[in-house]
Amino acid sequence: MTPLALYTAAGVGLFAVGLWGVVARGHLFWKVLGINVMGGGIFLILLAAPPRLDPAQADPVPQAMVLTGIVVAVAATAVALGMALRVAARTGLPFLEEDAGDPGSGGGADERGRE
Amino acid sequence: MAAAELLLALALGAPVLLILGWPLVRLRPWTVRLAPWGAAPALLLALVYLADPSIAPAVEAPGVFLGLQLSLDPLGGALLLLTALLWVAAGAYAWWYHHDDPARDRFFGLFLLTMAGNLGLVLAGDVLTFYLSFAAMTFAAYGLVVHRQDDEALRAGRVYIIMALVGEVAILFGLFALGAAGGGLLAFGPELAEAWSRLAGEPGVFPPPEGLEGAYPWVAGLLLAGFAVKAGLAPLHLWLPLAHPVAPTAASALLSGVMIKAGLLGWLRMLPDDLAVPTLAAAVVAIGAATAFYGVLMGLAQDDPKTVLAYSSVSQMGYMAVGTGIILLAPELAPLALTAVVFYALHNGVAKGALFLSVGVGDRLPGRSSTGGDSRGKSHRAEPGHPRRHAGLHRGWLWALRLGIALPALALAGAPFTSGAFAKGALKDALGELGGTWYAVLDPLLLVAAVGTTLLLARFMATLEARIEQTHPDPSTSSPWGLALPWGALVGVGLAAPLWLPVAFPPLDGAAVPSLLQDLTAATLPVLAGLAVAWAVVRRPGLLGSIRKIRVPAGDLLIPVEALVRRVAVPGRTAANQAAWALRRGALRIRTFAESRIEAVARRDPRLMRSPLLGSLLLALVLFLVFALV
Amino acid sequence: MTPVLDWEILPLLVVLSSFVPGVWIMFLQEEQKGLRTTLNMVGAVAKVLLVGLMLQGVGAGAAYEWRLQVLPGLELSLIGDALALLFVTLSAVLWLVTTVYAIGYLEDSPNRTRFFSFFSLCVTATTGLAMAGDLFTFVIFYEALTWATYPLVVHRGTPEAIQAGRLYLIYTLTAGAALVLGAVWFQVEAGTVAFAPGGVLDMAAVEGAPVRYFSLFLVLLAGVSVKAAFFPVHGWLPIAMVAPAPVSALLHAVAVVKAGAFGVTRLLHSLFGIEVAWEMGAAGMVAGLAAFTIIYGSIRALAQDDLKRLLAFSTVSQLSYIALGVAFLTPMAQAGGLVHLVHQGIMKITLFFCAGVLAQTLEVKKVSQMAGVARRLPLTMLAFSVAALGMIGIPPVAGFLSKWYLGVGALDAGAPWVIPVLLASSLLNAAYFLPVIRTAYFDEPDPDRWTDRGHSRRFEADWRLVVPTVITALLALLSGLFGGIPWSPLGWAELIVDRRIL
Amino acid sequence: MILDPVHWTTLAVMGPLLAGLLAMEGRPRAIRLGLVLGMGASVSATAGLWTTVVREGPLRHPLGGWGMPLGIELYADGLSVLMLAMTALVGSAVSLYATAYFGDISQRRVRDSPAGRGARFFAPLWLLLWGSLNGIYLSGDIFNLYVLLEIMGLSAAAMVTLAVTSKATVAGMRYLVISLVGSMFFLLGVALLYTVGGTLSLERLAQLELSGPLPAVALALMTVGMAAKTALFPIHGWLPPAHAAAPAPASAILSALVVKGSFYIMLRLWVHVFGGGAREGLLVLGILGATAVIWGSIMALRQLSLKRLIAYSTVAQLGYLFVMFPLLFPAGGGWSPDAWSGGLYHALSHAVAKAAMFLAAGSMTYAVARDDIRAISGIAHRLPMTFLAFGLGGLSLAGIPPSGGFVAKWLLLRSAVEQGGWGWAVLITVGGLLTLAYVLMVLRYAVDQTEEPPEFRDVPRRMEWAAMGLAIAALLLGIRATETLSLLEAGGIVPWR
Repeated sequence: MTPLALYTAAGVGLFAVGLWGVVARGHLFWKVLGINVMGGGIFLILLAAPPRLDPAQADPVPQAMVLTGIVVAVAATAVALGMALRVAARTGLPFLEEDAGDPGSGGGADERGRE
Repeated sequence: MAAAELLLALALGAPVLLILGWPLVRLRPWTVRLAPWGAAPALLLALVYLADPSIAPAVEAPGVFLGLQLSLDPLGGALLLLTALLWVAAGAYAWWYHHDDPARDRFFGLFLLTMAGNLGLVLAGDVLTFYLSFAAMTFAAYGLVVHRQDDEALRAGRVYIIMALVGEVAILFGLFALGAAGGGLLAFGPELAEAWSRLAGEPGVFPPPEGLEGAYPWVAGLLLAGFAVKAGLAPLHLWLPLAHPVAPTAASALLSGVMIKAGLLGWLRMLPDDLAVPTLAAAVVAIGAATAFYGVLMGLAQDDPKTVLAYSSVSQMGYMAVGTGIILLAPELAPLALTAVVFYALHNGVAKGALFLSVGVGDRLPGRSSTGGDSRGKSHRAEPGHPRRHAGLHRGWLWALRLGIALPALALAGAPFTSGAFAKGALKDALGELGGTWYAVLDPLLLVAAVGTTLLLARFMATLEARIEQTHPDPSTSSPWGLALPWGALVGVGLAAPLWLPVAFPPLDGAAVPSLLQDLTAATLPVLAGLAVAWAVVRRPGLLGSIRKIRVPAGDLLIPVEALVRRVAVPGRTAANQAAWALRRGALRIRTFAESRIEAVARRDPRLMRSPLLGSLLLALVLFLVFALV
Repeated sequence: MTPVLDWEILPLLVVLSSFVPGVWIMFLQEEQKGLRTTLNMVGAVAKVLLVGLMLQGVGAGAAYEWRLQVLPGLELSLIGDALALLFVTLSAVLWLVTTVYAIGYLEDSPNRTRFFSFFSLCVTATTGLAMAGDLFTFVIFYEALTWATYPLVVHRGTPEAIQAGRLYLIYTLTAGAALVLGAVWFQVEAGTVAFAPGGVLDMAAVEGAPVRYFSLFLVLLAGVSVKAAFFPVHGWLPIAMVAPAPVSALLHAVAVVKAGAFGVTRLLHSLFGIEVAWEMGAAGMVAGLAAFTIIYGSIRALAQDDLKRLLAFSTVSQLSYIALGVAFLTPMAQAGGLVHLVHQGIMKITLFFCAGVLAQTLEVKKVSQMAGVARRLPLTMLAFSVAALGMIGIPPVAGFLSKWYLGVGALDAGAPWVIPVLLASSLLNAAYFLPVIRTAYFDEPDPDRWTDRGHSRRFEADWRLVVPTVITALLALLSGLFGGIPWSPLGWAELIVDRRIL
Repeated sequence: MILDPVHWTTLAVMGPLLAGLLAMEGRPRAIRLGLVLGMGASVSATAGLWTTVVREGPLRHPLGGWGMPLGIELYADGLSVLMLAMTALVGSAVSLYATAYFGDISQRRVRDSPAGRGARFFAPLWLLLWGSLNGIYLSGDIFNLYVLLEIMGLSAAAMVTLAVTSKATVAGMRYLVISLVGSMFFLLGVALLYTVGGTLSLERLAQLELSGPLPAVALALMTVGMAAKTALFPIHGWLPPAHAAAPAPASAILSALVVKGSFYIMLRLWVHVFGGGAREGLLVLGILGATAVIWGSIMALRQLSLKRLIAYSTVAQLGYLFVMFPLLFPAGGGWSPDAWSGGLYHALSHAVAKAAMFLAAGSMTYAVARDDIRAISGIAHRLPMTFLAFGLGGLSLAGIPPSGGFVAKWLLLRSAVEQGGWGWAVLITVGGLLTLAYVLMVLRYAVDQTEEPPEFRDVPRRMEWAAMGLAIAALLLGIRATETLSLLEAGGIVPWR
């Protein structure tokens, strides 16, 4: 198993775990965390990218990408956490599902029936 | 433009121009005042033409309508004379008759329109002008028929207009076919004849136009039937006995005197000289004869004098149909038969007009100058022929009326030395020339019908007497000179008819003018026989038993027809309504169902927002795409 | 004779002559009555004058054409040829009289600014559509017409009006969608959407794929037939009767339904070509459909008591005469169909004007209330009678000429089955129009059923209502009476057929 | 050197970003200046690029002089310029509108109110978003796209929450989560592509003509990520609440522009990089788009909230953009220029019309202080111009002639008919009718005069005119399309593969 395959498999695994965290868990913190885990998985794949010019030298592009990605991820996490706090403050609960929870509430579907 | 042409244009133009003033409030009084004289130029034209038929005026106005053509030929000239004469007489009559009528303005407006149509169709030089005028006359006359505006008049009007429409439609069908065969507009004469021959086609030489193969008998038949409605040929006469009695007297006179002759003119103008369908021609003769008979029978069973007269018209038109049929059946007899028919038309028109006008005179007979005897008169009213009858009426007027009725009545009956004998003789000649079975069957039949005619006119006099009796508890005080003069003039013209008839329609080549003295007995006998029967009925009531009490409602066959229509129309409409509702309900049900389905699905939309579902959707989509892409 | 003006921009000016006032009025205040009326009248008169110039020019042999490219291969093009002018003249003249009528009719009612604005836009769309030089332009104005008329249909704002407007939109918009689809398809098949005399399709191509071309025809026909009120899709027309009388008049005589009928003409003649259309059976189908609609509309009209509904069903029937005529190959039938475009217009607008006078002056809306109204409104009922008799086809009113040309032309074309249809329709027309005339003239007046709103000194009603009515009635009479002269509608229709620009 | 046309690209990206920084300062004057500068930069850069691209064809700008593989390259072709122009046009109108919508924040009362928050933060966020959008359109490599996508996503989500309701907060949060997940999918795709192709340049990737399972997986991941951001059915659920809850100018931006950003990336990938991919993949997109057209319209018909209705309409209209995919590459091979022009023209006219509608809807809800169709009854008489703007926008959306939507529909239809794609043709037609249905539903309430709205606030003229201007633009797009469409052809239609 080449390192690339290994890293890729691990990265995809992490990505999947992260995705699971985002979609399966209602708590917003989990969601934010999940997104970060997804990002981590991707960075793992990038790190193992094959050298392009000189087989002995790592390709600098993926490294740069990972670095940039981390910066972006931090920023996104900050924004997301800030907004999650605001959600908690406004609705009293750090969840999204309550809004969209039961079918027939929250959506426009039943507005006619309700009003 | 020569003077004759100018006069020709004016003959039709006068009523038309007068009509134009009618809608304008300022001009209307003038229009109405001049309306009775609208036909005067036409009368003048007729006289001028008769004085010198060689002028043969013709006017063409290509821009007007689809190309208006007016012209005069001997046939037209003769009928123009009758038409103009009757319109002038009836106009003058109507002026007095409707003097105090609140709807007078409307009457004269329609009067003018009808007049324009009637004159137009006589003067028409082409098919469409004829049709235009014919239609104008037909529809304007509706207004005259329903003038009284009561239920009876409206019913009569309804029957009139429905039948007239059916007739128009039949005529129009024929015209379409002729137009298509002849390439558009057709002038009477050679152009029309050519259209007919193209329609007939000629085996091996040239086929009829595409789509019109075999249309010839239909076209001829529909034209015949269409004009037969106007002419009142049984069984298409249904409107006639209804419309004539309810129309104002002057209008009845015109309807019976000239307008129904438009049907006759239509036959003569439109149909080909040699109808290639002998059965049809034979049918015309047969139906004509039957109508002559039928009209008499039905007329005898009437109580209203105008209805009696109307049936008499039906019967008389039967004679003219026989003449027309002879022309169609045997083209070589055309000169003779045409003379007979035209004579018949002219004589009948004048006489019938005079008779109708007499009814109005009877309605307005003045009272006696000395009063008294009122109560006595009333007590004896029930007895027919009682000397005290009509007490309270001016005796002189009464007898003048009786005389004025007797003269045209005798003419109609065909008494010797009258125009009737003249016309009948001509017809008999034509029939004789035709010979064969036709002559053998028809001659005696018509003889019997002539007896009937006399009887019918006797019946008319009797019913008129009764009417005068009924409508005059309080006779008017003024003398009806305004009515009597035009009426008298017509009676006079009718009396003189034997003199002017040959001038009005110089017999065509090969036709001998029948002598007045020809066949004196044949003319006298039916009249005498009829009078005898009439006398018997009046004097010996038991003789005919209950037959003389038989009454047929005016319009005879119309009654079952109306019942039938009612029986079909009502359920038909109900069924159609029900079907429409069922369809609507079905559509609604489908719509409700579809809406509820969509609603049920759409309610699930917010679920797509829920995270677990969203996650699986994302993954499924990726897998799907990968699958699709690889 | 040379054209007085041969500006290429003339067709555009004709369109703008109502567009500019329309848009301008939209921004006026309700109380700016004087300016509004002035704009209306100036626009209407200018349009008539411009059209007159074009008529003269086309009569002298000129052709007007204005183009603006929208896309490569698609352009807005306005052409002023004889056929376009037949329709444009009709709309320009009738717009003028209807404007006068509408000013009188809507006296003191609310929302007049909106009304007159869309009124002008409606005519703009109609003239644009009439002069459209290709299907693309036609589609644009066809749809614009829908939107310009909708506010007029719902003008009253009552729930009934809104419902009617809804139905109107459902019908016309669906049809519009079909028309767009068909137009695109046509472009793909034929490579062009330009109208051309004799059509743009190649007979051989059509014969190669008859089913495809027939489907194409059906889609396009579906697009135009809704406005032409052919049988299964006529339902909107009687319901749209809730609109004020001038709107109904315009809708029925000039704008919407005529757009449909004109569309059928263009479809058969300028796109497919009538020979091709016959060959593929499309023209025969149109003729059959039209014939059925003629009878159907008349039968439905029989049962109506509401005067405007009666007139609406009558329109359904009469309109199909146009399609019937132009579907045939013979010049006479085509001239008959084309001229009915004008004849039906002037007769039907008269009838609607009369209905409006009755409603406005006496609040009479039903036939059963009309007993004796002729005594109160003699001129109006005279006009009504003239127009109604014309509808029945009684000479010398214009309607007869159409019928005569149609009948003879159809026989020429070897289609005798048309004759019974024409005649039955005449009978049915008589069956529903004559009772109206009878009751107006010969029944005893029942003033309890009227609410007389008084009248002006000189006329039986507001002169702005009576004068247009009389004018259109006269037009109907005169164009029949003088059908033989070259400048009559019939003469012009024959010119179109003779010049082979159909 | 500094006058080199390539610097228009720099200006387009950096101008709004810097202006955003300026606006962040918070004082009214800074906000106004920022907006003016950002607008000016975008508009002038767009104009400059337009003329350049038309004259000289596609433009490349290696930033700092370093080209691929390591450097960042900006790239402008007809498509980019069209998107820039769309953004500039809509953005300018919305900016104008926003200055009135959020009130004059120099007034103390306004500044302290919750709405004042919106007034302070709208301009910086919007300028940031504008810069990132312009960047996306000009970006020449996929990683850059990711970064700009993130900027776009973050600022867009934040804009939703400018409305202080809990609904808006929750909707914004959900939007953010979806957006981030979408970005992650995209980034995973980028990583995979790089491992396979060893380059980030769109152009270079295209030249590699990648095939095989791994690029397919990468494309699928990127597509799904972008589809989530573009709210393609069935991942559209987040859009209606977010767009409906946002303040009106933000809704206009989100619906008209933001979704187009991710759509643009998808288009580039499918058309330019993968040259159509596989027919089946295109069909999947097309079918999802078709479903979106129907579904979104039906949902729009069921809404009682005005803005929610418009938001669902966005879902439906975006469907057309996906229907474009299978049409672009006809079954028999080849390329359909009609679908290309039509689809992009639809994107353009949708942006203009939808923005007009949202702005008009904003004015209406502003006037009656409620977002309810029934509450706007009779508004046509109070705000005739706004009503007209809404109507014209709606009709353009539905493809009623003469409007931009009509031209777009005509071209799309022509493409469908040419290929014998009758299903697509019928869908486009029916979709137009459904659009009319919900637009008319609103108009009907607006003209209803049976009940007067209880409270009514005067609407600043600037708001009315901004909406009207866009509506008129939507109309004009239909009268003259030649120039815009010829722009798309500048330098060849499919330049790379």
